[in-house]
This record gives sequence, C-alpha cells and structure tokens, in this order.
Amino acid sequence: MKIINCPLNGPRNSSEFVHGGELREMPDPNNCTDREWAEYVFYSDNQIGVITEWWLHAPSGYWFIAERHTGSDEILRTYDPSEIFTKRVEFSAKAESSQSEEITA
Amino acid sequence: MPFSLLKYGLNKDYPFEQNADLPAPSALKSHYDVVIIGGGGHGVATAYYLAKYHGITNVAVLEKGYLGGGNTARNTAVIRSNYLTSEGVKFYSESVKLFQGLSNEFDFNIMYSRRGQLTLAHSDAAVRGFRQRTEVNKHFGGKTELIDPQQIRELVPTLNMNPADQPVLAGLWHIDGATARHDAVAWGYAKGATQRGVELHQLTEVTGVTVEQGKVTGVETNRGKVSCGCVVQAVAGMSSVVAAMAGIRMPITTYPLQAMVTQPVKPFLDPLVSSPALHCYVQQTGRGELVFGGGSDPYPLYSTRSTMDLKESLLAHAVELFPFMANMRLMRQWGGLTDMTSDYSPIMGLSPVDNYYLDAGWGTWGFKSTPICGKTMAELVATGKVPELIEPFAMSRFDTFRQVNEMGATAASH
Amino acid sequence: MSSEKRLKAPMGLLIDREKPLSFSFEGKQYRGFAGDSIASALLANQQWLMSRSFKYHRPRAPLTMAGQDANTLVQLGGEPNVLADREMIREGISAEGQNYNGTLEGDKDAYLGHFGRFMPVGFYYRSFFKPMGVWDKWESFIRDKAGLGKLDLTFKPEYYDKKYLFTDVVVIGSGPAGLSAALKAADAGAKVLLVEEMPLLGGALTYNRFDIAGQQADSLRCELIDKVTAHDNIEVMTDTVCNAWVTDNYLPLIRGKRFYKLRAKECIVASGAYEQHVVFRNNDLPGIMLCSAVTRLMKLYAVRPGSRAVVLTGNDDGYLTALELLENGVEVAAIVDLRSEHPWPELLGAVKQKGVQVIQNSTVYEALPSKGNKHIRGVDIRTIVGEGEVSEFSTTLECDLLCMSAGYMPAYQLLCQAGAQLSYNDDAAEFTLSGLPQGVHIAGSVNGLHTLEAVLNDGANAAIRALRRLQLSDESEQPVSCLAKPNFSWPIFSHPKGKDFVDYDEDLQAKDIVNATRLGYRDVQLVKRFSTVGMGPSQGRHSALPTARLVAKSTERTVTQTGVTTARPPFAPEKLAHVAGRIFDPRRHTAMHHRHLELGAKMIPAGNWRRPAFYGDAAQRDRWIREEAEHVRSRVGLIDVSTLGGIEIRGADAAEFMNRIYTFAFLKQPVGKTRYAVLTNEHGVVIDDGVACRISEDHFYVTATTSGVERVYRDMTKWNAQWRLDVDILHVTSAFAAVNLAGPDARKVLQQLVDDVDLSAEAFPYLAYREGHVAGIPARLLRVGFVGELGYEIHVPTRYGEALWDALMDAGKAFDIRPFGVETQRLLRLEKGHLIVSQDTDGMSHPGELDLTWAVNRKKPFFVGCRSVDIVMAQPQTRKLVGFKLPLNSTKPEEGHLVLKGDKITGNVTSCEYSSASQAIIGLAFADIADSEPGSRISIRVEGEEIMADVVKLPFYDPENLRQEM
Amino acid sequence: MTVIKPELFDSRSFIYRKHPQAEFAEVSGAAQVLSYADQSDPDTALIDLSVRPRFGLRGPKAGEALIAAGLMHPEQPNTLTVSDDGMMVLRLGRTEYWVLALPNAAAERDLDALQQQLSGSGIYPVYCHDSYTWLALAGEHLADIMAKVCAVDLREDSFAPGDLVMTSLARVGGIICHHPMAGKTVYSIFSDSASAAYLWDALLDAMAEFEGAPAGQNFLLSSQ
Ligand SMILES: Cc1cc2nc3c(=O)[nH]c(=O)nc-3n(C[C@H](O)[C@H](O)[C@H](O)COP(=O)(O)OP(=O)(O)OC[C@H]3O[C@@H](n4cnc5c(N)ncnc54)[C@H](O)[C@@H]3O)c2cc1C
Ligand SMILES: NC(=O)c1ccc[n+]([C@@H]2O[C@H](COP(=O)([O-])OP(=O)(O)OC[C@H]3O[C@@H](n4cnc5c(N)ncnc54)[C@H](O)[C@@H]3O)[C@@H](O)[C@H]2O)c1
Ligand SMILES: Cc1cc2nc3c(=O)[nH]c(=O)nc-3n(C[C@H](O)[C@H](O)[C@H](O)COP(=O)(O)O)c2cc1C
Ligand SMILES: [Zn+2]
Repeated sequence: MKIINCPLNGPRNSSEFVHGGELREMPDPNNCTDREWAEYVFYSDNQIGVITEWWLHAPSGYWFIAERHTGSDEILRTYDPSEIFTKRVEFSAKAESSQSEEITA
Repeated sequence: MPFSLLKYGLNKDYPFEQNADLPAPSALKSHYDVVIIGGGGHGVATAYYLAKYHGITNVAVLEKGYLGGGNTARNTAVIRSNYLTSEGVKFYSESVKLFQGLSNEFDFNIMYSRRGQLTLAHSDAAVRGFRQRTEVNKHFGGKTELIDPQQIRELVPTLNMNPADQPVLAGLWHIDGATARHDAVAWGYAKGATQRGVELHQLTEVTGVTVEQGKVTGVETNRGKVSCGCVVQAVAGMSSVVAAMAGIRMPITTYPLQAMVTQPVKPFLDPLVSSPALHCYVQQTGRGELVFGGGSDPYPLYSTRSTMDLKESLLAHAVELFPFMANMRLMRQWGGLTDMTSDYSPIMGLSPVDNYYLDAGWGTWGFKSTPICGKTMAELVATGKVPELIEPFAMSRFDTFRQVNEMGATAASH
Repeated sequence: MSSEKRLKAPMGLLIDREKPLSFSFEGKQYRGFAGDSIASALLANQQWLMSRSFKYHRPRAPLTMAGQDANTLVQLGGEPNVLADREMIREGISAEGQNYNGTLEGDKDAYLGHFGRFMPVGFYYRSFFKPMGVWDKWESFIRDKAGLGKLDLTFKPEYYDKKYLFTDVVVIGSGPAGLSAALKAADAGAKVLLVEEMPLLGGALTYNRFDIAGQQADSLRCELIDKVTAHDNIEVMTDTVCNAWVTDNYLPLIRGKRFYKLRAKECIVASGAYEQHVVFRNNDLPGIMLCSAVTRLMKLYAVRPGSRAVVLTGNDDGYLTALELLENGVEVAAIVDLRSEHPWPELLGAVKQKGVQVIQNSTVYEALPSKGNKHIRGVDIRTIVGEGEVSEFSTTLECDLLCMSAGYMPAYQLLCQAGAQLSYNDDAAEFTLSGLPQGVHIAGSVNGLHTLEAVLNDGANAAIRALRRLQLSDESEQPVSCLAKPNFSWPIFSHPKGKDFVDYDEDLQAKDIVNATRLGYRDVQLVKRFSTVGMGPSQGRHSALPTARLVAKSTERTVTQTGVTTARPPFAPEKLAHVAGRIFDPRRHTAMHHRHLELGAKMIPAGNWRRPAFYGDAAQRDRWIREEAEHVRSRVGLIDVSTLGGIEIRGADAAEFMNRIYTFAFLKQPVGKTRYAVLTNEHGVVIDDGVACRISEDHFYVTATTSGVERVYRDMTKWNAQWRLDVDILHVTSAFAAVNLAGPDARKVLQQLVDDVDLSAEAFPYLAYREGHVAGIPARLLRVGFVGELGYEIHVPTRYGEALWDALMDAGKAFDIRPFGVETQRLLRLEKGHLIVSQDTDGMSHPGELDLTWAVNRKKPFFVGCRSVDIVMAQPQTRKLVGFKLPLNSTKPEEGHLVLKGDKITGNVTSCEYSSASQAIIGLAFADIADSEPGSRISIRVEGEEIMADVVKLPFYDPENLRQEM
Repeated sequence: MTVIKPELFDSRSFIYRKHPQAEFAEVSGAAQVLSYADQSDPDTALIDLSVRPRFGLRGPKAGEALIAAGLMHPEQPNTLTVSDDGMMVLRLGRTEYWVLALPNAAAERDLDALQQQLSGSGIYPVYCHDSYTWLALAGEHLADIMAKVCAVDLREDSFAPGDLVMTSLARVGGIICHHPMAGKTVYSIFSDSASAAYLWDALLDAMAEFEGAPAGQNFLLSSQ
C-alpha cells in the first residue's frame, strides 16, 4: 500500500486518507456562463501527468494538498493548503443584488 | 461429440491458416473512411456492424496493444439489464438480446451463459431501490423479481443470510443475468469484421488527431499518419487522453477497478451473486474458478497495478457472504482503467468536433453493452443520425444538467 | 512399504525419524515422519499418483517437490487444492486425489486423454453451439467436468488474524544470496528480516549439490546459518512466504494462520530460480521430475526416488544430480545431455568413473508409460539434429525415474510486481530482470547468476545498495561475473502424437501454443487467453519460458519481443482465510443501547450504528409501529436520536460560514432559535438536511443525517481550507446523546425534571433553543416538530445519556410514556409530510422538485451549489415530489413502485405507510409535474395492478401545525 | 459504606458493563475501576479510564492560554507532556490541546475550574470527555499487540515516550499516546466513544496471545 506523507502527521498508509478531488478554480458563480459553470462542475482534464489535489487525513481531520503523478502514482510533494489559499475568499454579490431578506419558516 | 470436433480431430493439418480467426498483420493504408481508435470489444463491434449492416468496410481499427487487451480482457463479464432508468433499461435490454445470438452469428462460441444474477439488499433503502428496479425492468419486458429471504435461501443455499451482521432483507433476482467468455466477444467481432474487409491493426497507437476547421481529417500513429473521413473513439480508460488529442475535454475521471480469481474447484454456484453493501460480487466460471469483483479504487489513477487493501476488504466480505470460501485459494488479481462519469451512464454520440464520435464513459459496466453500443455507433457513423436509443447519452447532457442517473444501479454490481 | 526404506542421515534434513506419524490417502493408511510433506511420505511408500490433470485426467505425480506445480494438488478433508509437496503430514489426517470420476487409480474420465486430438486448442470456441440453443445443454455437461477439488460447503472458518511488521531491510529468500545479503546488511547495523518460504534456511544449499565431493553445500549452509541465527540484527521467519510486492515495499507475509503486512525501508529479493522442464512426449508421467525435485526428495526427506534413473539435462547440474543419485543407491542408466559441447571435464570424469553412460547432443523424445500411464518405464532417446528436431534412430532405455533440467527461469514474480521488466538474453538463452524501482534490490540466481561465488557476492552487493540508501554505508559494490550457462536454448521436442506438455496445469502441448498463433492469436497475451497457458494454479512458473520461445519462433520475432505475460499477485495461491484475516467491522452504540435491548427493541443497522426500529418482535412489526405512533399522537413517546450527526461551527465568521454552506439564509438567524438547514452539492442536488441552532452570535450547533454527517463535516472543513473564514468546525456526533420526547404530554414529563428553563409555550416556543439541566444533567433543548407533536429534543453529554433516558422513562411513567423506534418515526414524519433525504430524494433531486424552494435563499451571494440550482430551476421542471392518499382498503403501494402516465414512467413511490391518524394510506412519490397539484390523480402500479391515488396537499396530519406548536 | 457501582452516578463509562466484577472508586462523579477482583496483575493490562477528568480546547489562542495558565505545553504538534502532579497535556495537530488527569493526578486539581479559566475568544472547547473513550494499554508487548490492530510503527524506536499519533485502529479513528507510568510502558488510547465496546473487545482479542487481561487504574500506580 502506498505511503502518503501527511504534512501534519508524517508518512502513513494511504488507507488513512480520503481523496478530495483535483483542485479546481471555481468561476465566479454569479457572473460566468452556464457552460463555464458546467465545465467546472462536471468536466475534468483527467490527463496523465502531475495533478494538484486534495487529501484528507481522516483520523486527524486535516486537509492538505498533494502533487501527484496520475501515471506513476508518485507523490512529488504535499503541503498545507495555506500555501495556496493565502487569504479569505469573498463572493461577489449577485447582479440584481437586493441584499437578502430573511425568510421565516 | 459435436461434429465440429470430429472435423478437427481427423484432420492432420488443423488449424488451416486461411481459416485463422484473425488475419496476419498488414501495412497501414494512407486513408480509411472510418478510423476506430481502440481495439476493445466496443471498437471491433462498431467495425463489425459498419461492415455487416452498412457495407462500410474501408475501416481500420487501431489498437495500441493487443486485441481486446484493455478492459475487455479484464472485466468480470457480468451481463444484465436490471438498471434503474428507463433510458438505461431500454438500452441494456437490447444488448442482452443481441448477446444471445452472437455465437451463431459469429460461428464462434462466446459461451454465453444465462445464470441469473442475485443482488442482495441489506437495508430498507436497498429494498426500495430494488423494488424500483424490478418495476422498471418489468415495464420494459425484462425478467426481474424482488425475492424474499426464503426464496434466496432456496436459490443459493450456501449463502450466509447475516453477513457481517447485515441481514439479507431481500434480493433482486434478475433472471436474464448472464456471463460470457469476455475475450471471445472481442475475438468474435474481430473475426467477423476482418472477414468482411475491416483492417485490425494491433500494436498501433494513436498519438495525435488532426482537426481542421472543426472537423477531424486524420490521425497520427506510431506507424505514421492516416487520413480518414471520420473517427470513432472507443478507448475506455484512456477516453480523456485521446479526446484531448482532438481538443475535447470530457466529463470523465479515470479510476482503476480490480478483480480477482481463485483456483478452480468443482462447480457449486450457478447464479451470479452480488452484495453492493459489502462491495463484493462473485461468480463461478465455466472452468470452476471464482471470479470476484468489488468497488473501484478510491482515487483516480492510470495504473493497472493490484493493491492489497482492496483485496483484503473484498475477500473479507466474500468470506462473510460464503464462510466456507475461506478454504479457497486466490490465484490472481488484476486491474483495469475505468472511465467514470458522474451519473454512471455512458457517453455516446456526437462530440464538439465534426465527424468525431465518442464512445466512452463505460466505467465499470460497459462489457455488457458491447453489442448494442457497436450497433448503434455504427448506425450513427453510417447515417450521421443519432439513434434514438443512445440520444439520452449524449455528452451535451452535462451542459444542460440532464444526467441519466444510474448511480444506485451500478455500484459494485457492474 | 514402510519407512526403513528411507536413506540414512544426513539425508532427510526435514524429517524427524523419532516421530513417526500415520495418515491416509485415498482411504489407505500410510506412515511417515514428522517433517514429511504429504508427497514425500507418499513417495516414500511408492505412492506416486496424486491427482488427475485438469483437462485430460492424466495421472500426475510431483514435478518440483517445492509447491511450484499443480500436479500435487490434493483434497485435504473439506479443503481443496492443497499442495501435497508443501503441506506437512499431521497425525491422522486424510487426503485424497482430485479431479477424477470414480477412483483416482481407475478414473473413468481418463478416456478424455484419448480424445485429445478432438480437443485442439480453443476447441470450445469452435463447437457446441450449433444449432442455436444446443450450447445450453452442452454447457452443463462441460461445467460438470470443470474444476479441480471439491469445497466443503459446510466448512466454518477458523480464527486467522493479521499483524503489521516493520524493518529496515527485508531479504526474501534464504539461499546463499539471501544469507549473504542479510549478513552484510546486518553487519552494517541495519535491522534485517529474513523471510524464507521453506521450513529450513539455505535455499539451494539445503538440497543442491554444488561440487563433485558433495561437501560444499552443507558446510557453507552451516557456516552461514550459524552466523545468521546468532546475529542480533537479524530476525528470521521461516515457513513464511512473501506473497506479493506492493507499492512502497509493502509486503504480505503468510505464516501459519497469520497474514503479516510488512513495511520495509529496503527490500532485497533473493528468490532464486525455477528449474525448467524439457518438453517431449509424455513428459508428465509419474516418475518424471526436475533434478532439483529429486535432490530435494533425497536430501530433505531421505526418500530414494527410484531404482534406475535417466538424467536429461542441458547443464552441468544434471551431472551433479547423477552423482547424488549414485551416492544414494540409485542406478543411473544414462545422462542424456542436450548439449553437444562437453561439460566441466572433472565432472564428466567423475560420472564416467562411476560407470555412467553419457549421451550428448541427444534428448528424450518420448517417455514410455507403464499401463494406464501410471509411471514411466523407459525412455526413447534420439540425437538432436536441429532446433527441436531429432533423428529417426532411437535408443530405448528402461528406467523408473527421469530427472530433467533444461535450465532456469528467474523467480521473477515479486520483482515484476515491483515494476521490473524481463528481457531475453539470446546468448544465455535466459530471461533477465532490469528496471527495478528505488528501494528494491535483486540478488543471486534470480539475477541470472549461477555459481556459488557469484551468488554470494551478488547478495553482498544488493546489501550494499540498500545500505547506501539507508546511509549506513558508503562502500561500493564488488564486480561479479559468472560464466556458467545452465540454459539450453531449445529444450522443446514436439511430437506428432502430442502429449508433449508445455503447461502441466492446463494440459497444453507444444502444438497448442503454435496453433494458437496460427489461428491469429499471435501476441503472447492472446496466446495465453486463447489457450489458457499460464492461467492455472502455478501461473506459468514452468510454461512461461517455453511458451515465449514457441511463440517467438512461430511468429518470427525475438523472445524479448514476445515477452511473457504479466506477473500478478499473489506469488503463490493464498487462502481467502488469510487475506480476509480477522475481520474488523466497527459497531457504534449509543449511550442508551442497552436500555433498548432490555426493552426488547428490534435493532436495525444504520451505517455502523444499530438503532431500534420499534420495540417488540419483528413478526408483529405493523402492530408495534401503529401502537407506538398512536401513543406519540395521544400521549408521549421517547426516541433515541443520538445517532443524528452533530457539528459545531464557532468563531466570528460562524454565521457567514453557515450562510455559504447551507441553502437558507443564516446571517440574521436569532440567537436561541433553530432553523431548518438544507445542503446541496455542487451539482445542485439536495444531499443532506438538519437543524441549525444558534447558541450565540458566533456559535451554531447543526445536526445532520446519521449517514450523511461524515461527508458534511468533510465538505465543510474542505471548503474552509479554501475560504479561510474565521471559524472552527468540530464534529460532535459522539459527544452528545440525544432523545426526542414527543407527544401532547411531553411538556408535563419534562417539567418534572427541569427547573432552570421556563418550559411554557410563551417562554420556550416552537423552534426555540434553550440550555439548562434535565434531572441535573446539563442539556441542550430544542423545540422541534419532526413528528408533528409537541416535542423536545434533548441533547446531553454522552456519558450522561443512559441516566437521561432513565430519568425520562421514570418521569414519564405517570403519563404512560412509551419508547418508539425509527420506523415509527418514519411514519410520524410522513404524516407531517417531512421528507427524508435519500429516501425521498435521489441523486438528481434539486430543491425545486422537492418543494424546498422556501428553504433556499437565492439572493445571497453564494452557497454551495447555488449556480447549479439556478441553472436547473431555470429549466422547465419535469417531476415533483407529491403527497398522495389512498383509502385504507386499497392495495398498498410499496416504496419503489412506479408512477406511470400512460406508457411512460414518470416517477416512483418514495414513502408509503398506513396512517391511523389520517385513516388512509399515505405516501410521497415523484410524479409528472403536470400531475403535481393537489386534486390531480396519479397512477401507481402495484404488482401489475394500476391504482389511482389522489395527490393531496401536505402535510397529511394537522395542517395548521397546531399540535407541534402547543 | 455503600459499594460503589457505575449506575449510582449519572455520568458513566461507555463500557461500564464490561467490568461486572471490578472494584470501583468515585472519580469526579463517576465510578472508576480500581482493580479487578481476585486477580493478580497481568503482564499486560487494558484499563478503562473513560470517566477520568479531561477537557479539550482548540483555536488560534488555545496554546497561549495554556501557557498563561502555567500548564506544561507540548512544543511540537502531535506530542504530549506529563507534569509531576499527573496532568497530561496532549497537543493534537497545531492548535488543539487536551488536558487530562492521570490516575496519579494530585487529587485536588480541579479541571472544571481550569477549563473555565481557559476560555475566551479564539479558544473553543472540545468535548473529548464525551466524544472519546479513554483506554490505557499498559505493561509488556504493547507494540506487538498494537501491531495487530494498527498500521503505525509503535515500537519504542519510532514511538518514544511523549509521542502521540492520530491514526486508525481496528478500523476506527483514534489517538495513541505513549506516556510511561510507574516504570511501565503505557499507551493511552482515545477513540470514538460510540465504538468503545467494539474497541475494548478488539484489543482484548489482540492481547489474548500475550495473556493480557483487563485491569483497573491501580495497575498504573503500582510499580512492579
Ligand atoms: C475489473 C473490471 C471489471 C469489470 N466488470 C464488468 C462487468 O462485469 N460487466 C460489464 O458490463 N462491464 C464490466 N467492466 C467494464 C468493461 O470492462 C468496460 O466498460 C468495457 O470492456 C469497455 O470496452 P471498450 O471496448 O470500450 O474498452 P477496452 O476494452 O478497454 O478497449 C479500449 C482499447 O483502446 C486501446 N487504446 C487506448 N488508447 C489508445 C490509443 N491512443 N491508440 C490506440 N488504441 C488505444 C486500449 O489499448 C484498449 O484495448 C469491468 C471493468 C473492469 C476493469
Ligand atoms: N533453484 C534451483 O532449482 C537451483 C538448482 C540448482 C542450483 N541452484 C543454484 O543455487 C544457487 C541459488 O542461490 P540463490 O540464493 O539465488 O537461490 P536459492 O534458490 O538458493 O534461494 C532462494 C530461496 O528463496 C525462497 N523464496 C523464493 N521466493 C520466496 C518468497 N516469495 N517468499 C519466501 N521465500 C521465497 C526459496 O524458498 C528459496 O529458498 C545458485 O548458485 C544456483 O545456480 C539453484
Ligand atoms: C472473467 C475472468 C476470468 C479469469 N480467469 C483467470 C484464470 O483462470 N487464471 C488466470 O491466470 N487468470 C485469469 N484471469 C485474469 C487474466 O489472467 C488477466 O490477469 C487479466 O485479463 C488482466 O490482464 P493482465 O494481468 O495481463 O494485466 C481472468 C480474468 C477474467 C476477466
Ligand atoms: Zn461502445
């Protein structure tokens, strides 16, 4: 079984980890086209080569990022997501933007 | 003894080379009307039906390895039509029908074997899903019943009815469930296609696709360039990679799927038995081995290596289902590359590139569709019109969020 | 015959002559010694026949004496396919042959062998199917003949388990190469694990003869083993097979009833080589064995393999075998040497001196059988005149033993699994391995080395490579060279009458392989699949090399181009019991679990949890559910909802985070209030729901479904790894035990136990959240309405869960409180029209189809799946989840039954129950959008019958919601 | 004098039914197994410490707060410290800490008060007393026993006193901590409280070949 080197917990058997999918850049949901959104949601490059992806170390609940070759399964690097996600993400308001009124239920 | 055997036995010169199933290698021509990328079951079936029904024989099937060496060689050969959606059931039922006549059509025994498939429900949710599948199947004329534990016991007396403390509550008994010699299906189609003039080129890898003004005009291979009128891509696990050569991005992720086989023992298990909840299914082949399959690998990869964790969990559950199997010996484990879509339905039909046709997204379940897929894809190529049966499976369904969701009917049953 | 016949010590390394044992084979009693394999004990008693072959039912006897062939597969009680040459005898065991019809000796299916010519390669594909339909009849006949041993279908598994192991260096194989590697690595300070399949260390040193005098093997073996066993850094595991190589040096080791999983930093494979057979007619007769099998028999088991032998060899090892035979009292009628060049002169001299006739440039063309093919009685010897061709002129020699050696094939499996490639060296006529991944090293005869000196040095070199990677040494490797060429390049002599076996497991003859290529199956992979060569229990250990040679020749390619088929795990067939091991199936119990059992609950699985479905025997399910439901509606009931998922969101951005994750708006949710929370995935599909309590400005407590919480929690933490909001997300499912106390008397029951929360409707209204103590236990109180009655969800720290249950049951006595289960709860919520995600939704359901648009705020800037929801909602809707009603006396639809419109399937029933509260059958179903308005009718097909149901407005019960808001 | 039994208290171990023959003492409002009746100490013991006091905190300010409160603070993620008065502090990952009272803890250290003190913005409580069971495996062969349920190398060389791993054992998530007591090797194991009974049985099964047995907390106090 493969060993994955968790940036927090060190090398562990891959069975301790959950794959979280490839890192994908989300188009602006309020301003992209339907087609762009469908591309984001359903389509994927799925090529043979190095991809950047999410992994979760399940026992510690820790998400991190790995660069892995999808042909050889070799993991070239793992690191904390803060290397990529450096600041708070904001979403732009919707075009018609009448700020949300509470609905009661 | 069948007469055909006498014929071989009495003839000194058997086999007769001119009677070979597959012709010897030949040179690549510079042009074909149709190039089919991928010499798996789907590729050769498409070629066969093009030649047989549409008289199109200037066709080359290009296979980078050996004939049927992709998933066609690796699948556990479960043939069934007990799907969930109307679109799915209609489509797969046609395939099951075609399968039944293939041996005689090919003059080549594919050993189609109708054993029935029993899928086990261990939760109310599964019972609900099975009832729905039973009803949808019956609606389209299929032979499927929801059966109770007593009937299950009669059908498979050796089954543990409380495996892993997950009691068997009901079974989906699919009388049409069957299996066949998977390799023979590819060989039979290849034989029929090449006899009609189709060229099969093994060890011929497509390395590029030429697209001019939005239209495909040829392919590059490790043996040189070939021009063509149209291309059918049927490369299973490699779908995204080959499509990218034509500039097409697909809603597909490639995952390994593994299977394994034991040493042969005397036959004791007729039906195909599957427990989606325990991620395990099993059948006994005509040679007496048990073939096991289970869930897909947990992350995308282009490698057919075998892993131990899958084997451990799958066989642990196998022994739960059939405790006496603890005494069997595993002989071999292998893997294939499956092209998974998010709705567990295939992608067939047109692509964004003109004259470039897609046959992909077969994931873990596409062996059973080989005949009907070949037939409908051939019709599409020959007529330029998308046959009704495959219309719902167009890739463009993802752009409009109109998936054909077969998730519940596919997991760990193939 | 009895055991005095055994050879004298030191022959018989494995047996203990002081411990005689008896056992039976085919019902007959035999005696052997402790340490004997079934096969050695049988051979000691002249019982050669052990099984019948797969296809032709030919009599078969041991070929390798090392568990490398399928000839010795026997039935041991209920266990099929046991290797008789590996399985040790134990007192009283009884074994049987396999794959025969009648008796092993008089197999009625042996006639199949005569029909061999009617069963050419791939004959199944060419027959049995004409006319159409006839295959169905043939199939069952053919199926009856399939398989080898018989499974005992009543067998109960025994206790097997697993263990992890760790080491710096693992050495696989304890021949001279492995021993030398282990010592070298250990001396440098590495922790070494030495793994050997056999019961004894030493590999070829335990059975092979390396010198004329026959001294070298034993002295070297003793010397090396003494050092190894005395070494502090070496741990030895004998009787242990390394059964695969898996990524990152993860190696399954099987010993006894345990499956070890070893993680090694460095892996040295010194697995040796498989001696190869010669292909000629009748090369499968009992009495024909590999040279190494014969020396194993003598040295390990002290069994004299025959009285008059012929040695057929392509190398010098055959001569050494002849010396060994002579020394042990076996006459050697001749050495038939395939080669025309002379062997090592001293060796030739030594055998000649003993009067052995040496016939060079010749082969055995056919082995002559005794009656019924039961044993070899002689050989037909011919001069070799070309590749695979022999002269007309034949010499016949009588013999009862034929030893053969055509050369060696590296034991390549583990290394190929690690990624090594095999290529054929034409000069040496052998396959060699190259291209190993980092951390894997090769040593000894598996590396194409054949002299002892070279093998020992190669072992040390492998250790040096490993040590360098471990930074324990910077020594460099010593050059090794080996001039021995044990492989004869074409040891295949096809016979027009066949039975010249390439693959013993599958009864495949030379012409079968060639004919496969002539039929167009030219690739070695296609040859394998068409002929089944290499697909039997021994997985091509002996067939791969001749097959590659035959295919190369008949398709005019090189052997390297032809290659061999993929080496797949396992290395040797492994019992499912081993791989399955001790099965870990975690179970989760709530704090009140034992109370449910005491109350007679029918427990059902909910993921890893077990929950009460209802309280009472399963036979009266409907009655218990009805009674429990009526009780909740009229009095008060208590249900354990501890399995409900729990997540806490805390921090300055808690509300912002909730707002992004759930479809509803949460920024302005008041503190002390609960709110329904729905989750869509990025496809816009509803995947979970729950209740969100705002405990304080920056503190939310949300529930999720039992099966969904894990995923919800993962999604949340993953999103926030990107968003970087100032929140803390804590999974608290196991931290809280929870119950729902529901029914008109709920407040009265609770009142007795709470004095720090005002429970009055005004002070603690519907959908409010409070904290206080229940029976002195700190509690979170939620006023919820899932079952549609006045109700309190009470969440307490898990350690108090049982006490809480007891306190409520006690306080409820006066009100006739009754526990109810999940199935009852399902009915109650159905009466209220609440959907259950995953039961009433499927993988496509978006909020619009579920009438959940009220719980979706489409104005906020973002929630997961928002854009997808927009896209699907903008399209014309096709179906909708509706409530339907049928009279009580109607046929009751079951969940999963179809909703039809004409011929078209438009939906399905998702929930359906008898409701005494509504005095009707009620349910939820997907229906065509056109039929989704109350007042429409939908057609449901129930067991073939079409039933028209009324679509009604939800909920079915208490439409004004007066009861839950009491 | 009343005999102390788990059901006398509202707060109970998740697996108190596993100790029908044990002798208990009250520990912060619950019954703690002191010893198993009529039993001499086994070589290896499995001890249920579930009711022992503990609390957790996490968040960006959690570490500072611990230091301010004068507790020994593990410098590295995934390590632990034990103070002379029997307080153990685990550091799980970067910003989560658990404070636990070992069986030899100075009796009067009031964890509730400490927990109150350790709150504020940027500090979030973790309910480890309820979401996790606390078992201690103590004595001999610990690495061998654990190797039957856990894939991490827990031999002394790679798992030193003061080390802590978050991993999975017998297929449930768990935390394993190495902290010697009274001259014995002790692995404290924290795992899902709902799976406590399952894990208890799985560990006993793994211990069987080494003649391990259940014991009470006295096992951790008596040096051999
Ligand atoms: C372990 C396993 C079990 C399965 N079990 C079942 C089952 O029980 N029932 C079922 O119905 N289905 C099953 N499947 C799925 C089924 O095997 C596949 O969906 C089906 O075989 C696909 O057929 P195909 O002809 O499209 O693909 P393949 O048979 O994979 O053929 C594609 C071919 O394309 C070739 N190719 C790829 N790239 C190139 C290139 N650039 N140039 C030229 N050639 C190329 C490949 O070499 C390959 O031969 C299983 C799959 C696996 C892996
Ligand atoms: N192999 C033969 O039949 C044979 C015959 C004659 C001479 N020789 C000579 O003997 C010497 C061989 O030395 P060597 O050390 O390379 O090989 P070896 O054959 O002496 O030792 C290999 C050892 O590896 C063990 N092994 C193989 N795979 C294993 C696995 N997966 N798990 C556990 N154990 C495994 C085998 O049981 C064997 O004991 C050479 O000089 C060779 O020429 C070998
Ligand atoms: C239905 C089925 C049955 C099989 N039975 C056997 C078998 O009896 N013996 C065997 O060695 N391999 C068997 N295999 C596995 C193949 O040998 C091979 O591993 C598989 O086709 C994948 O090819 P590869 O291992 O060359 O990658 C079987 C495969 C399938 C799909
Ligand atoms: Zn297809």
